[in-house]
Amino acid sequence: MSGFDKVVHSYEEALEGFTDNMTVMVGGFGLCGIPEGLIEQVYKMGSKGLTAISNNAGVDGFGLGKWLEKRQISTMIGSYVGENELFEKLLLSGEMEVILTPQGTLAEKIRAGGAGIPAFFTATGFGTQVAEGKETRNIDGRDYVLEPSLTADFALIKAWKADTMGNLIFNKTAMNFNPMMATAGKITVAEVEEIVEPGELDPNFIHTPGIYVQRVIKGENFEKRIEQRTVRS
Amino acid sequence: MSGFDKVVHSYEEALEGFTDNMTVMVGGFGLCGIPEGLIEQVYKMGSKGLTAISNNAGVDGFGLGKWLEKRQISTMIGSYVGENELFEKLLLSGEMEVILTPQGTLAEKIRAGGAGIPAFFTATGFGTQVAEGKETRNIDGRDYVLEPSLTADFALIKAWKADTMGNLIFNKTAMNFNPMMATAGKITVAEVEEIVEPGELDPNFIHTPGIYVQRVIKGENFEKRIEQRTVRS
Amino acid sequence: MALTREQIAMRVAQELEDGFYVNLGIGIPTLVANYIPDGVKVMLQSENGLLGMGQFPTEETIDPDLINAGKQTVTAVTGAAFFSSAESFAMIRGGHVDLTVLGAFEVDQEGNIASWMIPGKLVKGMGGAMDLVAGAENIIVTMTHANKHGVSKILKQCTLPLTGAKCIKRVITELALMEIKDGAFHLLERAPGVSVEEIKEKTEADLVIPDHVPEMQLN
Amino acid sequence: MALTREQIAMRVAQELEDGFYVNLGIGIPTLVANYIPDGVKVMLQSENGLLGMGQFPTEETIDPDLINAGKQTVTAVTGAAFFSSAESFAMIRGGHVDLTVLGAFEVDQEGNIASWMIPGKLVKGMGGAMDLVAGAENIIVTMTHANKHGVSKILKQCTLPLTGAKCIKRVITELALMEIKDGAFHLLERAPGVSVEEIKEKTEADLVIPDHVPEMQLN
Repeated sequence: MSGFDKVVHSYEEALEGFTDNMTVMVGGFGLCGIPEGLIEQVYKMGSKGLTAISNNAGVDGFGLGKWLEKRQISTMIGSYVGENELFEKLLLSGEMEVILTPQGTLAEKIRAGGAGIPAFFTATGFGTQVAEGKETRNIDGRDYVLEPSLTADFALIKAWKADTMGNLIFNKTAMNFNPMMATAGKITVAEVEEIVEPGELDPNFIHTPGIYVQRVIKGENFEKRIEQRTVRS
Repeated sequence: MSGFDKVVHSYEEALEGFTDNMTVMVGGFGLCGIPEGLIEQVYKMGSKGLTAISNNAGVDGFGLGKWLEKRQISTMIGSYVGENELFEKLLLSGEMEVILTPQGTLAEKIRAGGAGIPAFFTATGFGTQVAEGKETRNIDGRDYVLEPSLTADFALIKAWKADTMGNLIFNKTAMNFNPMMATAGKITVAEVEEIVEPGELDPNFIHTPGIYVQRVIKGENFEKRIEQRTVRS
Repeated sequence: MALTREQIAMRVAQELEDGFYVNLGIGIPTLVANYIPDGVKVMLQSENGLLGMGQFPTEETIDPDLINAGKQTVTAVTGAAFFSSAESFAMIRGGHVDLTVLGAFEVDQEGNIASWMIPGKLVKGMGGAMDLVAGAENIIVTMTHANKHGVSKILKQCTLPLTGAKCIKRVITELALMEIKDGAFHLLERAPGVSVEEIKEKTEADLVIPDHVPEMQLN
Repeated sequence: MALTREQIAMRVAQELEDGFYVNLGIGIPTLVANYIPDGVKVMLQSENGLLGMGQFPTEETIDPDLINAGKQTVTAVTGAAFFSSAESFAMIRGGHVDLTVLGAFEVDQEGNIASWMIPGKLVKGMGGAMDLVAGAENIIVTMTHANKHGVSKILKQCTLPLTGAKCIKRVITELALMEIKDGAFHLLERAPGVSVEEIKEKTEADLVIPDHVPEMQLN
């Protein structure tokens, strides 16, 4: 199916058209389920002035932490800084604009962007800094904040398996933000562990239908670094 | 897991607490994926004054068509009347209040109800009767309508398989409205074709996590009537 | 000669591009699937929750759990996916479907469309039509140019309750292919053997007619 | 004697009911999982996309694709489900989680909670905490009653940026279990051997003290 073959064979091709000053979503929660090779490629390209939308910004020296090193991000939209020292430093110094967004609101803003919902009300963040400058409204006795949706020029996501038509499945908690981001990118690029033929994924259990995915690339070397290695004692 | 065993063994038990004048969501699209036994039980109970939320109202004499026969529904919220003559008659005569809602808006209103989103903007219906009396707003050059969410006292849904903890999977297009309704009912009852032990459904491919489901019943005799039997010539 | 239903579908099918995700409404739009050009692959979306709708089943493979938005039993092609109605309309509303083809009672020169009710006479409900017209960038309306009494359905202003406002850009009837822009219908093509005069006569709306109006090529 | 972290977790665990879906935050809340009473089964929700979080893995079963909201490697119990973050917060925001336990820097007698930043000093980000406090009907905050300089964190009014407004009803510290209602903290239980006087002294907020304040039962 010519028109539906989404597979690309190099990271260059996967990121064709990606330029400075774009808005880019990057899947993952912490270092779990991040598109490692695509992140590395943007790092190599040295693109600047990016607005990055991602729950976290990786760790120092890995994941989006690398973009921070090169000061590639001018605006970061995420929910958690955590122990990423460089992120915290850039935030506190004001060198990088940071729009901290509650995790659930972030997930919903991205889903809304992909689903053609320009804005929605949520109770999350009412009465906090998050609601400052935003419309609020009391509906049936509860207070809510109006949150606009998010979309991006590129969504860089990580899936477990893809078929060549871009149908995706994710593995366990490596799913996280990836399915919503797939829907919200003008160009969605999925880096996957395995590419199979159409029909090999059960149509009843597709997490992300191929309509949302423009390019698929098989990742070369997933490091899958673990942030908090905890084992039973 | 005592507290998580959601299985009930009779339709009476499945509908315990269901009373007149309640709001009830009923899954299905046409006659595909409807909870046949639960619908029959409400018919038998003769509950009156119901607000029914369902894409269609079955056909004459089957599915929600039976509730229409007994005039059990005082308000119907759905998207399609189609060829259901009694539905059309009750609508035109004003004997039953009908709130016709675009199918995608209906699906999203139900999802929003389950997800704690009290209202959202959508372009669907702007400039039509659907928008009358509703707040509208121009956002980034497009016109949108504000739509409030929907919830229900009971959601009666149909799934393919459940485990005893209420995790559900659906079959093909019999999924339709069922997953969203599962999230939006104060009490969600799933009528299923097969009940399996926890662990038998792959946790990576659960359509509806058990947290949304209060009761599970194995359907006795699914008729699965076909509305438009079409075959290749 | 006015086009047959099949010929309208043939002409619509020429608008399909390789790799398009397409939603086909009930009626003539459904027939479009029979005329997909060689070398063009499309995936059909059915708004009840299927991407990759296939042909009708055989008696042996009929499955009550596998229907399309017209409630007809269908099949799924290789590479298909099933999903909920919320996901399906997220696709539609979010503009992910490349082309939508649907029928109408009336369209007007502002791009308004009426297709879901005739007050006091007929209430079918809008189903997914309002979402489809609001969500798609690219919509083709297929309809008859006039009713059986010769009354035009290509209007200055719709008289029936609207399905969508200012959303239609392209209309194909048994007589003509027209584009709506700048508050008028623009006649782009005429059915083979149909005169510009006849189209003009059956069009109540403002109709912009270029010097040369080519005949449709139906192959 | 002030409670240890483990004892706070033990007391919280007494609030669990059979069949509860529970979200446990990072820190002391995580320890609650170790003290679930006999005969009580709960399912732990981890907001990154897991319902049915199990214990930590062994070295052999460790899986980088299976972590909790604290980014720790975990396992999934029988009957678990994985899902997206949007689905996860639909559960939380929609009020489907029966109980949320989380830590805080400060709480006040209006039910406000501050837990995510100390201006100029510490910015961790709110992560899912704002959603959790907005979404749960039933929230228990575990925290220390005062900082190491003895300055109370149980306040008339929070001084730090809020995580949520008017949402907290129950607080368990190393000294006391308190309920917030009608604009005041109500002392319900004290840690074994801790005097009402000490609690009063370390509480800046208005504190309603009944005639009899029972000691916590930690078994």
